[in-house]
Amino acid sequence: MARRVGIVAVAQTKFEEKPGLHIGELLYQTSRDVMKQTGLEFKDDGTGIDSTVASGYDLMSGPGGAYMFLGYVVGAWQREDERVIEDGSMAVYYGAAQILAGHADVVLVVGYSKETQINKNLIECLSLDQVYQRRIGLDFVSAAALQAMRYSTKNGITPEQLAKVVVKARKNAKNNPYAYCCDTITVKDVLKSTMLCDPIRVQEAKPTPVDGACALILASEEKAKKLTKKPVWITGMSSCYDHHELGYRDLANCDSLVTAASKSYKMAGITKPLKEFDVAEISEHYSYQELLWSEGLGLCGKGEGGKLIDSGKTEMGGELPVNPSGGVLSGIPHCLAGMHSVVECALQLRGEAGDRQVKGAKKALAHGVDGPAGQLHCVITLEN
Amino acid sequence: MTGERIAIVGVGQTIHKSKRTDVNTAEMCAEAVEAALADAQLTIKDIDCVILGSFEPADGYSGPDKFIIPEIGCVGKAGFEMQNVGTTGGVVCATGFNMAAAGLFENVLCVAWQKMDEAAGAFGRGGGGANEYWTGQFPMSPITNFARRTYAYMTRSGCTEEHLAMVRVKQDQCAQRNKYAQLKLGLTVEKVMNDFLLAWPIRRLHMCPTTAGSAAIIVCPEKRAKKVTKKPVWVEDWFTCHQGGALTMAEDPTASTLAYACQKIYKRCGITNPNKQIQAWEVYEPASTAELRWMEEVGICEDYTAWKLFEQGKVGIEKEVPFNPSGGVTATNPIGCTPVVRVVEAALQVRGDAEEHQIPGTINRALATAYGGQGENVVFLLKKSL
Amino acid sequence: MVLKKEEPQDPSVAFRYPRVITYKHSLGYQSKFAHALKMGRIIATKCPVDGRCTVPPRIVCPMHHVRQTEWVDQGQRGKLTSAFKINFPMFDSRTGELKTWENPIVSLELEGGAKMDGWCAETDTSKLKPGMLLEAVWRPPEERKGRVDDILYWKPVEK
Amino acid sequence: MTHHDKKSVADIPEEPIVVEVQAYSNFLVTIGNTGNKFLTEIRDNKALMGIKCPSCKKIYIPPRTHCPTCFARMSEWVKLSGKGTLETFAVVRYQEPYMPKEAPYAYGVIKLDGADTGIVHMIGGVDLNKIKVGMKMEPVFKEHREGSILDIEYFKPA
Repeated sequence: MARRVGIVAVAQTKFEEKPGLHIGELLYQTSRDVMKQTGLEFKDDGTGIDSTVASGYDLMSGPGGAYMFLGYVVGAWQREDERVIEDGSMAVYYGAAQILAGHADVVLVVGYSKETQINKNLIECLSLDQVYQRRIGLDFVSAAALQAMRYSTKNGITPEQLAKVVVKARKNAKNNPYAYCCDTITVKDVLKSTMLCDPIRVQEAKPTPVDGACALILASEEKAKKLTKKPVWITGMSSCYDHHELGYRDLANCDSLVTAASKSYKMAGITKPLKEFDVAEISEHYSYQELLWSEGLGLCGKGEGGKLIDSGKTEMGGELPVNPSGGVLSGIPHCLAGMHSVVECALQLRGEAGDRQVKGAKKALAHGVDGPAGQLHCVITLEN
Repeated sequence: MTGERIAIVGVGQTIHKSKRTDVNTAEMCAEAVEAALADAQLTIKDIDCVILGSFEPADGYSGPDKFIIPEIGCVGKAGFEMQNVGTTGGVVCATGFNMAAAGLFENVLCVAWQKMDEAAGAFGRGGGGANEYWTGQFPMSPITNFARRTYAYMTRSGCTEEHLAMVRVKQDQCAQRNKYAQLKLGLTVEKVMNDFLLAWPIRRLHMCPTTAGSAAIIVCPEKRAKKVTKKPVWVEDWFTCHQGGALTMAEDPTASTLAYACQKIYKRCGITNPNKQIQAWEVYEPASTAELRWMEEVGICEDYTAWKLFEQGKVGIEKEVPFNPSGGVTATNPIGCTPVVRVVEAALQVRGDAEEHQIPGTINRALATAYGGQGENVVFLLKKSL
Repeated sequence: MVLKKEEPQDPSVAFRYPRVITYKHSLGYQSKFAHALKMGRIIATKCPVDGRCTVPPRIVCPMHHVRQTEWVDQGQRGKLTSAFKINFPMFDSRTGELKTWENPIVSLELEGGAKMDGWCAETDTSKLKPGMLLEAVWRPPEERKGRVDDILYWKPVEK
Repeated sequence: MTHHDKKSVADIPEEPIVVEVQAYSNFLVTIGNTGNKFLTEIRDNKALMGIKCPSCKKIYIPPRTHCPTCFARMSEWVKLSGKGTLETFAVVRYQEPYMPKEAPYAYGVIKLDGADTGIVHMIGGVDLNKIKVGMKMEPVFKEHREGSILDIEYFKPA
């Protein structure tokens, strides 16, 4: 990228069921947090925050236009206030693009989700085309199960390898005070848990419902240097769409992730991702996804996701720790996962990740995904 | 601006109709994309980023971009979906402009749509835009909103029902010359004044219709734009002005954020005399009566005097104030797509390609807006030359 | 708008997709407002900067972006600012049915200063003049649900 | 304005409330000419039709008007046997209101002979534990068909 965009502040709530909190309170808490860190407020003379980008599905919060009635909560009254209807990583992507475009110097990115309010599966099902896939009752869980089956049968991925992903996630989550699920669990426990949708077991799917919010402040290079001593730079970013119809794709591949990754690696000058990155946060809503997305992200060869988890390279202390935060499998709400990845990577690169810190992390990889069986991926590379 | 200068190199829209049973939503979008590509003389292979959006409550989807992407040939391309209720189309354009100006892409495609024939009568409790728990319990709809605004406007300005009818007749006269417009009714002041009264002073003809339609634009950074077309329409500036409030905070019940947004953007672009410096206006008026207040807010005339311009017959395509030459939103309203239609029409005026409804003379600068909620606005300024 | 219910002739050209989404809204800080409605009272949040009161309550003041923690009683009466009748069927938020409304919609400025809308008991709009006082008519306590429509109507105050 | 005694608000409870609200809607889903042809063929002739891209020659099912990669308009219909191979499957063991039948039941992606894509549908006529990737499959049509993808009851092992 010709110019750089810096992350100058990040915040997140504890991820848990919060039936006593209004969405506005979630948003206010996190946005206030990042504004306090930087001392910034919304201003219209170019000395404060110029714009805000939010993420989240409308139908998650109300029958329509929910965020429209919440923009003022973060302070964006009569200001640039736009919303990406995708995973949170896309909001970071767009916020950074606003700065590169020179349209804004400082952008507040917020994401919120209250899964306790709705049936997540129903809202996800409403993303599917009405005539074919939704009519037969498919949703994101069954779509993921179809992909898991195809991926594991084609590449000989064993149930034990998939269970290891869950074990690793929960183990890492113990070090993360914000995580929802951090119980000690063994491969055996995972394999014994109830079947949700063959081949995905309950423990292999993201826990739900979980509530929470994330916020970041992005700034142009010049301003970022003034605002913080520890800016985290976005060095590459891209998103990519795949086919909608599951039958149009080979579900054992994730072509759109390969494209998104290669584009952002090219921007960032990354050629050997496994070696060059020090930490990665991958949105794995189901256990198989960490392995498949790792392949797509070029952390291992095609079909070698199983070997990757067996090798221990992605454990804490390994060559490239994947999801030190515990990832989505430890409970990150819908539409927030990608933004959470960026927040966690930023904390790692600032050396502020507490017990889950990867020592000396310099380059990080954040990933977000949306759509049935990973139709839309977003890859963001970061550096300190 | 430190980013790239950008231009619209291609525009396309469907012929707007109240019903489209021959196509589904995605296929309807494909028509607009085909038109925009043909206009820019590009192929889908040239497009490297796509931004989509619609008014989701009227779409039956949560994230309709997913199923539309393959139909418009954008598998393997970067992009995402935007949504901001009524101003969605405006935000889609703003996002496309940002993505192109960021220097990340060569050709950015912005697509918005609405297939209102699928949604008519679809809303039950909770309503279309009434979302927050409380607002759903207040008796509110766009009709009641504009009834209240217009009532307040009339008491403050001295304008009569006849003037409101004149506005609607002017819009219809413009729409009759626009081959893409939906409603072409051959209205007279008398006809409008005798129309079914929804909520005084709003009659059925005053409100925007429900439309099935789609529109698309293609945006390129400067270098690329000059290569693609001989008639680039330069995007001078844009501003999204959302206020996130169901019940407006303004003291003046007729006001929206348009005046504030325009002041801000005029200052940035050195516009001191909008009447002289802007030659074409495409302003989103959800009810014909709103056009009066919006004309004042964009700076065409003093507050509460716009109706006099209609009385004096000064508003029209060939007249002193060429306001909404396309016929505006009361003629065509595919909600989430409507702001994109405004930008498309403004770009056509700048290029001189608006055919039947082209404003005579050179259009150096055009203003397009999006409106949503209870006073949210997005304002765009387009230019003929850099 | 008058809504026509047209069913498709051929089901393969189009079909109806009925959708019901159940929301469990956490009212959070707004719960106090709901409790007040159940008690037959209207309360509003107040901006510490300019003292403006808002109904329904807001967590922060949009204009000044400060947390609003103070609640102010709004009384039972309000000054009419506008009134109009709707002559088209609108959804009844209480039942989800399309319904024609006899009662006009009124906008009010409450005694406590907050603005709000409601239905008016007086059906003749010519008798409704800006500035006149209206009083809230509540549902019986046992029927109240902590919703704005616990206020059945606003009726003109007899002088 | 009359005199208004500002009553104390201290006696109003604050404990958080969760309210349940239902949002109803009833959308009219338009299928369009292409989808209509596909569905009426299923209804009237129990035939599965693919559509061929004039540019990349790929045959898509379910059909669409534009090729997802070339964006070429497609109009050449190709009649398929309906037989295919099971590429992957999943057994649903949870129940949601939008599901067409009671769980457990299975979904599968069936790669249809003569087409370049697969179709997602339900799997039936076989013990859920005996479904295997790579099985040959064929559609089972409903007796009473009304022009919907559900006119195919399920795909069963051939």
